[in-house]
Amino acid sequence: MNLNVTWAEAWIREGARVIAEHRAELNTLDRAIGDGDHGENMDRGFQAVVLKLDALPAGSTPGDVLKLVATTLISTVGGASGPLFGTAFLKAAVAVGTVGDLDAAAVAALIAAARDGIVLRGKAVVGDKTMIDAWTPAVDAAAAARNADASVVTLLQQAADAAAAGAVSTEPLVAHKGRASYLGERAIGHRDPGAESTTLLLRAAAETAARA
Amino acid sequence: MNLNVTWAEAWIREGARVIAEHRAELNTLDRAIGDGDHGENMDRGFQAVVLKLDALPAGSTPGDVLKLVATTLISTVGGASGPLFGTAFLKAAVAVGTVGDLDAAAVAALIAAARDGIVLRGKAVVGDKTMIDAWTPAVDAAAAARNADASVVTLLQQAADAAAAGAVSTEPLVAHKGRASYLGERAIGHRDPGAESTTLLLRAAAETAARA
Amino acid sequence: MKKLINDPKNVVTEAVAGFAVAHPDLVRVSLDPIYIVRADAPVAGKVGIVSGGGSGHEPMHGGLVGVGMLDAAVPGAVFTSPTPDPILAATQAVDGGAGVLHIVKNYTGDVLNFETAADLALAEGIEVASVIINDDVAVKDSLYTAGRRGVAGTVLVEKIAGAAAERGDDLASVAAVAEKVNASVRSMGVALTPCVVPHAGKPSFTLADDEIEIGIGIHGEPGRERIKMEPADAIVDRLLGPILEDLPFASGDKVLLFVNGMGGTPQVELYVVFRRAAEALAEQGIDVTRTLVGNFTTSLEMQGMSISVLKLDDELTTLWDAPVATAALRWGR
Amino acid sequence: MKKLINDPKNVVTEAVAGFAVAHPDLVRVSLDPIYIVRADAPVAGKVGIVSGGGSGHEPMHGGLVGVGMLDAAVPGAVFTSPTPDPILAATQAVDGGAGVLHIVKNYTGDVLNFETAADLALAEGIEVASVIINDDVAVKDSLYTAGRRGVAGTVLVEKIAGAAAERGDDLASVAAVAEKVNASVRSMGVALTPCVVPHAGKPSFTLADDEIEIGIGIHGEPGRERIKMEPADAIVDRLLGPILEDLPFASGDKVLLFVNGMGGTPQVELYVVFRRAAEALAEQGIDVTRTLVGNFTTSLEMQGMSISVLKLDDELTTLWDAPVATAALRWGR
Ligand SMILES: Nc1ncnc2c1ncn2[C@@H]1O[C@H](COP(=O)(O)OP(=O)(O)O)[C@@H](O)[C@H]1O
Ligand SMILES: Nc1ncnc2c1ncn2[C@@H]1O[C@H](COP(=O)(O)OP(=O)(O)O)[C@@H](O)[C@H]1O
Ligand SMILES: [Mg+2]
Ligand SMILES: [Mg+2]
Ligand SMILES: [Mg+2]
Ligand SMILES: [Mg+2]
Repeated sequence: MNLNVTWAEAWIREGARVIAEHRAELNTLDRAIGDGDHGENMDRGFQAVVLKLDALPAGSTPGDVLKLVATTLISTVGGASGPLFGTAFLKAAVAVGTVGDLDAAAVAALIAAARDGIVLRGKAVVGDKTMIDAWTPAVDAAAAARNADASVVTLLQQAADAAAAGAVSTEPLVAHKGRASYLGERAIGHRDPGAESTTLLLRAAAETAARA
Repeated sequence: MNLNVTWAEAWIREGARVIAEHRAELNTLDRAIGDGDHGENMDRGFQAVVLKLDALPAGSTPGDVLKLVATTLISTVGGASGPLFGTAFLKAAVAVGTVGDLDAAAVAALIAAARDGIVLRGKAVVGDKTMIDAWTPAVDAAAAARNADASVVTLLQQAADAAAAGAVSTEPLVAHKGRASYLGERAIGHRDPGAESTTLLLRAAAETAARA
Repeated sequence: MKKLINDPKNVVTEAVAGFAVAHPDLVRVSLDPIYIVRADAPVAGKVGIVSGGGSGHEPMHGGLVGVGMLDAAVPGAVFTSPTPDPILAATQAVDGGAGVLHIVKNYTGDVLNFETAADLALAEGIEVASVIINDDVAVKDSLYTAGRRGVAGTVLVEKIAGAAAERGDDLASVAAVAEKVNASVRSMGVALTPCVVPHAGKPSFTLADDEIEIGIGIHGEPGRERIKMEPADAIVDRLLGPILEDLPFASGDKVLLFVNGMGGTPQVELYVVFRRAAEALAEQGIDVTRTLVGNFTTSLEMQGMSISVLKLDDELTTLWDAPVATAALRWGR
Repeated sequence: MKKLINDPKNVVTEAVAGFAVAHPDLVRVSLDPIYIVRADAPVAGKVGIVSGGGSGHEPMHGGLVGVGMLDAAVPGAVFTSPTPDPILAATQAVDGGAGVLHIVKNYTGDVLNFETAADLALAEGIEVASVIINDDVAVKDSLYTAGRRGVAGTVLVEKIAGAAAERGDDLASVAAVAEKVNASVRSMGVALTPCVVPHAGKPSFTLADDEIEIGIGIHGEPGRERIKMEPADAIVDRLLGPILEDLPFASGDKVLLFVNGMGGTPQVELYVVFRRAAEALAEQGIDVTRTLVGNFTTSLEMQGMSISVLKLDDELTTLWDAPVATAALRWGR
């Protein structure tokens, strides 16, 4: 089974729903080691995305959906996460190109391109206590699933699981990027909000793929 | 028995002590229907008075003590109570003149002059929920005691008792003067701080007279 | 209570000392007796203008001393009117031979202490006129109160009277224009939180998490009415009602609209308030031709604001626009 | 949480709309995309200066738009950097043909969004230079952090760069003087209380009644160290230590001393702080030749303050003294 534009749209709508559902929780995570607005920022962006999706032209490709997500996040989120997630979706859109059906290889490439976009802008490495700590394990898990000829659904599930573990792995860390880096040792014990929202989005991708 | 400068000095020192002791209480009364500084104001003034008393020249009269209290209160208290108590002591000083020994008539005149000084400046009448509600009953009680040929000690005790009752009588009133007047009905149920400090001062006069 | 202070007894003195080092181009200060005068005081031939009152309302009045506004400010202890001595000393320090105007907010303590100081100044041969400011419509002016309080409208009186003095008006004229501003301005305030007087160490009143106090004074006195929290626009309308009725203001009037912060309210909120206030005036055909927004007449860290509306004519507008150079209000030089 | 707002989602828009009616002589605003520009923008032949960042720091930056300072300010949501679109629109609105300088506080979000906007502006043929402000010595600048934050020193950069642009310096020179100010200023802050972001409705952190947070940021981020409350003088000395060491400042230096309120601290306290800070510098032989005191870079209603010290030379002093006419900072016109 491949994933088409219907999935892409479903993914993003489901992502918007779970971000809204976890808005307060993301704010709380960000309040502990940042400025308390991560849920607010992401929710503002994804609500705007949903409105735009309602007007998605017929015949759009998964890449069109990703591009729309990218430009909307860039122009509505602000903060650090806006340009970072925006660039992620922009690079992901470029990676999938204009194909209508995404196979496991394409989805693995999508996730890798997204991660690379974030690194390009934010220069974080694994262990810096950022969203990269969720994205990079997800990229690796997707690559492994792809090599093991897993289905696209399995691939996404394993990526989401890896992201979730990656988000948890940020808890004992001192931060080296973003606002949490100002806190030094006091950041220890708190989960990175961007890693958590990354997990929510990848989980939404997997669940909508399973239903596709 | 008459009251001399030793009593006058003892009275004011005892007055300063009880004002200091009740500072927080007077602030609390004033916080309810004013701006919370009455204890602070009175204490600042009387502490300054005590310092000045330490340098009182030999041969001073009760009138000199009262004048010193007046000028010190005027120049250190501020607020409404500074000019009001200051004028009270100034007029009291004028009333007792330069005599060295105050008999009951002189003490009754002292209290009446003090009250008249306050009215001159503040234009309050009984029932306005001000210090006048303590002073005027004290003046009346002193006059009655004087007419009954009471001793100066008894006269002061009755004046102090009347002031205390007068202070209590302010509780159910709406205020027509001072900050409490801004509160309308909301002032009901609270005792006027200036009436309370008046009572403290007259009680100190009576107690030091009893010990003189 | 946490405050950036040392000994509470020294707050005012230390703040005034700090003010002197911060603004040597604008003011000089005396610490004993305590007052602030403009750097070039006394200005020969100019009417001197002195105001003052309890501290805790900064920048009023010290931050309003300078060319085109006050010649001197006399700060009392926090929320306590100053005694006559420093008022007299300040009056002497700014007397340039043309007399001195006392601008006094209508509180028993302020009125009595300035009265005594004026008597003493007169006795020393200084001509003194006094104007009592009572712009607060939250307090009913009747035989049964100490009369309306003076609140943020005082700042407008001081600016306009200061400009009149600066252009060389004589004492009677400066006093008359001050009276005119007082007669043409109405104010009312609201508190969201109380303030904490340093020596008291606890709030002057308490408000529940969903309560606000309408018609608040500037000394942490309770207001006239306690209501449930409302959206900003509703609160603005609630304050503007009594203000506009009182003068009354009418369609076609030109006004200065002044939104004053009580100290602890973020500026974004003051502008949210200003937006609605200007809109509400426009709805009534009242023309906002001059504006002022900011923390001018504060109550320490109190959250809240007051709205003042001043009816303008050409004279008042010209005087408002005249140059002023103080720590808190400055333009034209 | 009680705030003078309507719908939390509309706070910034309503405040900017209010700002426009309050200061029509100084600024014009656009509400969609949202930005504030000086009334006469674009000024032909003059370098345009754009700053911005999350809202909640007012008067920075909107209150600093005007002749001699910023050409435009771009407010994001509260404590959230603006997106590239309004930054681009503001950049276009102030481009007078001599290029535009972006003054950006060093936060990942601000840097990334301004970066994108600069790329877009460049693509439209507007020359853009960027200066990143990082004056906060509370954060160690190392490979292991996002680097120092930009805090109140930003105001000084904006004033001085604004004066350079106003006198006609070209883009490279204006950028260079901005860099020079950034390189010469050091800041550090303290919070006594947290602030409440409108949409959050609860404090960004909690502090016990006897605790203060040293090295606080301006977004309600916790600081580096939590200590017991101390007298103001001790707190001042605690902040000045790292500031003076860092540049380092030395005996004989001429400096501008800036005591900035975080929003909710009464002015008396800021001057108590200023007094000690000036005294402490004098003790080290450092000469305070220019001063600034007030709420400029705030964190909503947070109580606390920051101290900034800027090393001056003749050029910086002249540019500091040059006329400026904004809502929050004004002299000389
Ligand atoms: N340099 C970076 N690289 C990758 N991710 C980053 C970087 N800086 C911050 N982040 C992510 O951004 C998240 C914070 O986003 P958000 O709260 O929306 O923005 P802001 O920090 O501007 O308030 C962090 O939790 C972290 O995951
Ligand atoms: N017009 C007046 N006549 C008599 N007493 C007055 C008058 N106004 C105020 N007072 C008295 O002054 C007291 C308040 O004094 P204080 O708190 O020291 O001054 P302030 O009101 O200026 O803060 C009141 O409790 C009242 O007794
Ligand atoms: Mg954040
Ligand atoms: Mg009082
Ligand atoms: Mg008082
Ligand atoms: Mg943010």
